[in-house]
Amino acid sequence: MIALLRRDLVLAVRAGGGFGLGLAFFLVLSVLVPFGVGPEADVLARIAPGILWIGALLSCLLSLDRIFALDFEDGSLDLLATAPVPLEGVSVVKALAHWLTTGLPLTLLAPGLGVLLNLPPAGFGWLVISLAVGTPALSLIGAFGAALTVGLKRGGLLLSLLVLPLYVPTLIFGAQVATQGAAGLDVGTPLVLLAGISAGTLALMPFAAAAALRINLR
Amino acid sequence: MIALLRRDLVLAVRAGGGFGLGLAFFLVLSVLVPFGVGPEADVLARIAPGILWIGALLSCLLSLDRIFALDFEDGSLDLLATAPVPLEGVSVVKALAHWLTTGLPLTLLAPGLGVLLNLPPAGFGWLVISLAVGTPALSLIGAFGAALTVGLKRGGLLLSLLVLPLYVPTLIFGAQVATQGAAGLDVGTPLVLLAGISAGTLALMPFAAAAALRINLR
Amino acid sequence: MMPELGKYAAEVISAYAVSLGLLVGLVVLSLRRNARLRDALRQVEDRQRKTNG
Amino acid sequence: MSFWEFANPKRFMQLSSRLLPWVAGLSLACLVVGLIWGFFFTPEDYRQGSTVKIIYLHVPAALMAINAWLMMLVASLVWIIRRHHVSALAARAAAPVGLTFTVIALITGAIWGQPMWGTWWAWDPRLTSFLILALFYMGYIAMWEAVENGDTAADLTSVLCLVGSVFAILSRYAVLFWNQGLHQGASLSLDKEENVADVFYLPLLVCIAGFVLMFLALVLLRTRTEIRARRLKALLNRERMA
Amino acid sequence: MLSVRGVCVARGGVPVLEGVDLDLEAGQALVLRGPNGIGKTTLLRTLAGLQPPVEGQIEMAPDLVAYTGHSDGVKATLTVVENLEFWARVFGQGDIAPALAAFDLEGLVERQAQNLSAGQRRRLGLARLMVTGRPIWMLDEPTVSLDAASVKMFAASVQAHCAAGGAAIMATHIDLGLDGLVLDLSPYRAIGRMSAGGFEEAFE
Amino acid sequence: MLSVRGVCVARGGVPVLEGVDLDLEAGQALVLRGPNGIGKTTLLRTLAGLQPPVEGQIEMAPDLVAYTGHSDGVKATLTVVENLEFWARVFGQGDIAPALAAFDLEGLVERQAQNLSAGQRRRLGLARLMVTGRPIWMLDEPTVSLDAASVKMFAASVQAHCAAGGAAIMATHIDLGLDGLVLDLSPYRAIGRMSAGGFEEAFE
Ligand code: HEM
Ligand SMILES: Nc1ncnc2c1ncn2[C@@H]1O[C@H](COP(=O)(O)OP(=O)(O)OP(=O)(O)O)[C@@H](O)[C@H]1O
Ligand SMILES: Nc1ncnc2c1ncn2[C@@H]1O[C@H](COP(=O)(O)OP(=O)(O)OP(=O)(O)O)[C@@H](O)[C@H]1O
Ligand SMILES: [Mg+2]
Ligand SMILES: [Mg+2]
Repeated sequence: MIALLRRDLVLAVRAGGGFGLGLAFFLVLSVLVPFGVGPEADVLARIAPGILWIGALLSCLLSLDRIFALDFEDGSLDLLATAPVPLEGVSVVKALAHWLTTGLPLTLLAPGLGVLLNLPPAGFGWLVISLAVGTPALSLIGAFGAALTVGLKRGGLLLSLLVLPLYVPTLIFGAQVATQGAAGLDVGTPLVLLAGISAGTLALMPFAAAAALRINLR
Repeated sequence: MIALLRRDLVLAVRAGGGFGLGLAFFLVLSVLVPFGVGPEADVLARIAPGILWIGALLSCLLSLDRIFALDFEDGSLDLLATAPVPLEGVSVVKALAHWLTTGLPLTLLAPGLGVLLNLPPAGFGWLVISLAVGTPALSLIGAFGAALTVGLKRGGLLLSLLVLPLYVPTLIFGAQVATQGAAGLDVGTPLVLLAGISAGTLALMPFAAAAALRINLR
Repeated sequence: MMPELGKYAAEVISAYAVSLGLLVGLVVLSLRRNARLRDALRQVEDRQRKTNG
Repeated sequence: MSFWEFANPKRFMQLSSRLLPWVAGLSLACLVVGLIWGFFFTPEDYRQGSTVKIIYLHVPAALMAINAWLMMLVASLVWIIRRHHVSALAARAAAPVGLTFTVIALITGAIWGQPMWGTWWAWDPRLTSFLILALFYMGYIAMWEAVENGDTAADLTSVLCLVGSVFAILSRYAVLFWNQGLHQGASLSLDKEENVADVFYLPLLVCIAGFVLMFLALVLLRTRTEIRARRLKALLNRERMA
Repeated sequence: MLSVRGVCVARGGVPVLEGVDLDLEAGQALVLRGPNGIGKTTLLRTLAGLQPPVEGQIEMAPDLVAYTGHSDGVKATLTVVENLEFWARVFGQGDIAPALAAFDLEGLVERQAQNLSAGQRRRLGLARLMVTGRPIWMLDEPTVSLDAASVKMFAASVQAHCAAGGAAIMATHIDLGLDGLVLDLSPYRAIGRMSAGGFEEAFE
Repeated sequence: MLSVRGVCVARGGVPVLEGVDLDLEAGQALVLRGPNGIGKTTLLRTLAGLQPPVEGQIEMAPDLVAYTGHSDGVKATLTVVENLEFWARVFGQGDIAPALAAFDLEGLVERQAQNLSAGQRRRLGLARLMVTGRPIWMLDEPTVSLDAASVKMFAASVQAHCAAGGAAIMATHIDLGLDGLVLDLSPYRAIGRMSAGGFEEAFE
């Protein structure tokens, strides 16, 4: 299990593009927003938390298809399925690897981009907290979506369409925490709900993902 | 040359994911923005043109690596280089095919998404015009970036990194046309400048792209 | 010794610290890589001179 | 002696090894004198307080950030037209130096901006252009790293540098058009009226000289490294073939 | 048609073959031989004009070559006919029927290339040569994946091409039963030379 | 080790071979023959467990097979050593040195796979077999692009594998010089059957 995690992390760092692409994308999005929206600091400050959350979500979305697809193509997934590890565990580990290579760096990068987007000083802490709490849910839900679509033609397109609606609650609460925090308001309720979503997905999604994998490997 | 265009269009429609993914992505982005930023109509109306332009640009960016990479991998690019068509022409045609499958549908789809984002009525016309005039430049610049990075490891990541700064002027003028149009202001200057960029890239980029291809095929 | 920097002391000193840090870092990295390659190249040249007579 | 003698790697190695200690020593001297002068022995500005001392890092770094790109552009052109390897390698050697200067200008500017404008970052045209310049540098360096074959990398990065320069200028105008800024204009002009006071001016000139010389020294050193790296790779290849 | 004098070719900046001389007349088929990694692919790519030689002369009128490499440029999602017609149109040729017939592809015309077996796919790649209308074929391991019958088919089409005034130069490890010329590349292995440009040698 | 009875295999929903019987014992090497498109690839994929047979029995203990197809699963951006070590680790094996030695890859260890010649790359794909530690090798046209010396190298490693109690089953068009068994697939061509599931036949 730890070996699998290690291997996935090494592959993510080594294999071209996959790892950095999400981060680069996040950066690109944040740098571009002012060019599109205009340079007014107050408008930027108003939308900064939401934009950063959307950027984080999209970066996750774009790297989802790598969770299982590459292993499926080269047959490693068959071997893993017959190996003495439960597929539920494989799903958790794969989601964890995805989070470590996407969600975590995004969370760490976010404050820097917050500066560029004139995020109010009060917002930095809550932005990081909301991303740290919320991105695991993105990875777990994404792993389920990836398991559903593994081995399909047009998998990438289908995956986005399937996962998008599932992401909406996480996005709403996460952006709410960040936005209200930046505005100096109370964030208790959305933060609790966000944490609830993360905990809930952690409890349920691995089973759903494993079931989807079993069907797709048949 | 027309045969090449026809083939690329057929491939784009037939080959899984590639064609629709950009559009789906554009849609996703626009739908998510209200969830992230919050539902206030005036904020949304203010940022709508900019967000739509950024969405269009990102959709282009994501589909760029298909312009040459697939043909390089299966050897078609070698064959095209020895065929009686100049590589400059190949670059133009490829950029055109990319535009027809990405920029044009985006332009047509944009008004619908404008409704979702509370774009002021005055803005629709200018949004479509700015996208119609500006997206060809995105495809042409993108073709150059794709030619530079064809056959490289980490090509995808590098491609975004290279192309992003090149996109800045187009984005600025395009978003300006859309924003000022939506606000009922005069858009003459930025529109002329945007058209100038498109014309300039059309005149120059194919040569740069062909030069990069020749180097990469060596 | 230290000049009176007033209320902006933190800014000025951090600006100097960051900049000098970056510059020194660049210089050290450049020197280290130069030395490493110089030695590696000398080694290979000696080896090839020996085998080629 | 013709300038093109530098294009011969052997001559370049000889000349640069003689030149390097002088350039490096001189640059160190200028930097030490200029920075100590600026930091310890200049008064506070009546408006900006002690933050004016940041100018001794900010302005030279900003100047050299742009000039480094110009030098890379010239070197790329020389490579494309005359195919002198040393020129391509000098461009490669200059890029990380230029990027460091850009980052220094950005960071000192951001630190300066907090007390002066009340914000770390504003989408001022000059600041924005520098951000874009930093992205160009990053892309250029990444391109060199990504391509394994030296000559191919030199060709590709040269094309990138040419096209990038055109777009960098275009971006500069686009950004100016897009937003009027907070940043002050050039104050090193010859017009005495606009210039900063002499007390700040003289140490600043020394610092600028120091940065120019430091850039030269670093480029010489790093070009030597790159030449050796090429030769080392070729030698190892030959060893493997034999 | 093709005359090569003292050519040195490099891959990845490393010279692999030097001093190669060869001539090709109309009607001739020349087979290049040599162990894996000697530089057959590199030489063919250079002759086809895809990369410049490090030194030496390659004399040939322009636009004579049809090149086929290790990967055959077949699009997986296009049908056999669509693939061939595309190349026919790029090269300004009209009729693809003779090519389909020569490589026994008539039963597969509506099949997408991704649903071909490896050998069928290779036959499609070879049929492409016939729709280029080019006189010099340059072929890199054309018979990969082909069974004995298909190899004969291929040899026959090369012979027909040469008989019609064309020429072919190919790299292959197996015996085609062609009565063509053979050039062994082993003697041309580049060893003395350090790098393609000579830049690295100009030291002390 | 492997026993196949009355197997029917399909590709793209179309049955291509039916009634195939074969047995493989430890120490045996079995060569599958047949013209292009007969269904060798499809059969091997079925035996390797990559797709289910339409009907018939395949008896084999689990986790015995190492499969190599037309595309050799080599990652272009990893070096030779990295490619091999990755697979060794996936299969829980330690030492890759014997595999490097058996396929003469020692001089290329630091080379990225994309900078190998076609034959060198194929040798790397074959070396992968030796680091799986699996007893049954299933090989689809393993000798593509290999020169004569490399083919001998490959044959020797198959023989060594069989002598050590392994087994191999391979599809190839050329003669390897192995004293193994040969199975011609031509008699098993599926003609009577309409579709894989039998659903479409259950009409009128
Ligand atoms: C990240 C932020 C900043 C960037 C990227 C930046 C960039 C530049 C550049 C490119 C120059 C070169 C001027 C020339 O063309 O000669 C410059 C000069 C200068 N900057 Fe900044 N700057 C930044 C922030 C600031 C701030 C906050 C201040 C102070 C309030 C400041 C004060 C100056 C001054 C006084 C000069 C000298 C002007 C001259 O002599 O030309 N800068 N800066
Ligand atoms: N970047 C590189 N650096 C050094 N050597 C390289 C590089 N890329 C390729 N080579 C070597 O160049 C040689 C020529 O390769 P080429 O593909 O031309 O061989 P080939 O004769 O076609 O072999 P095959 O029969 O296996 O296809 C090979 O030995 C290869 O390993
Ligand atoms: N979707 C499909 N519909 C109908 N027939 C198909 C489809 N996909 C493949 N086939 C056919 O299935 C047959 C078996 O292909 P397979 O790849 O197994 O052949 P093979 O024996 O490996 O040939 P080769 O020696 O050329 O590799 C081929 O004749 C092929 O054309
Ligand atoms: Mg070859
Ligand atoms: Mg097959």
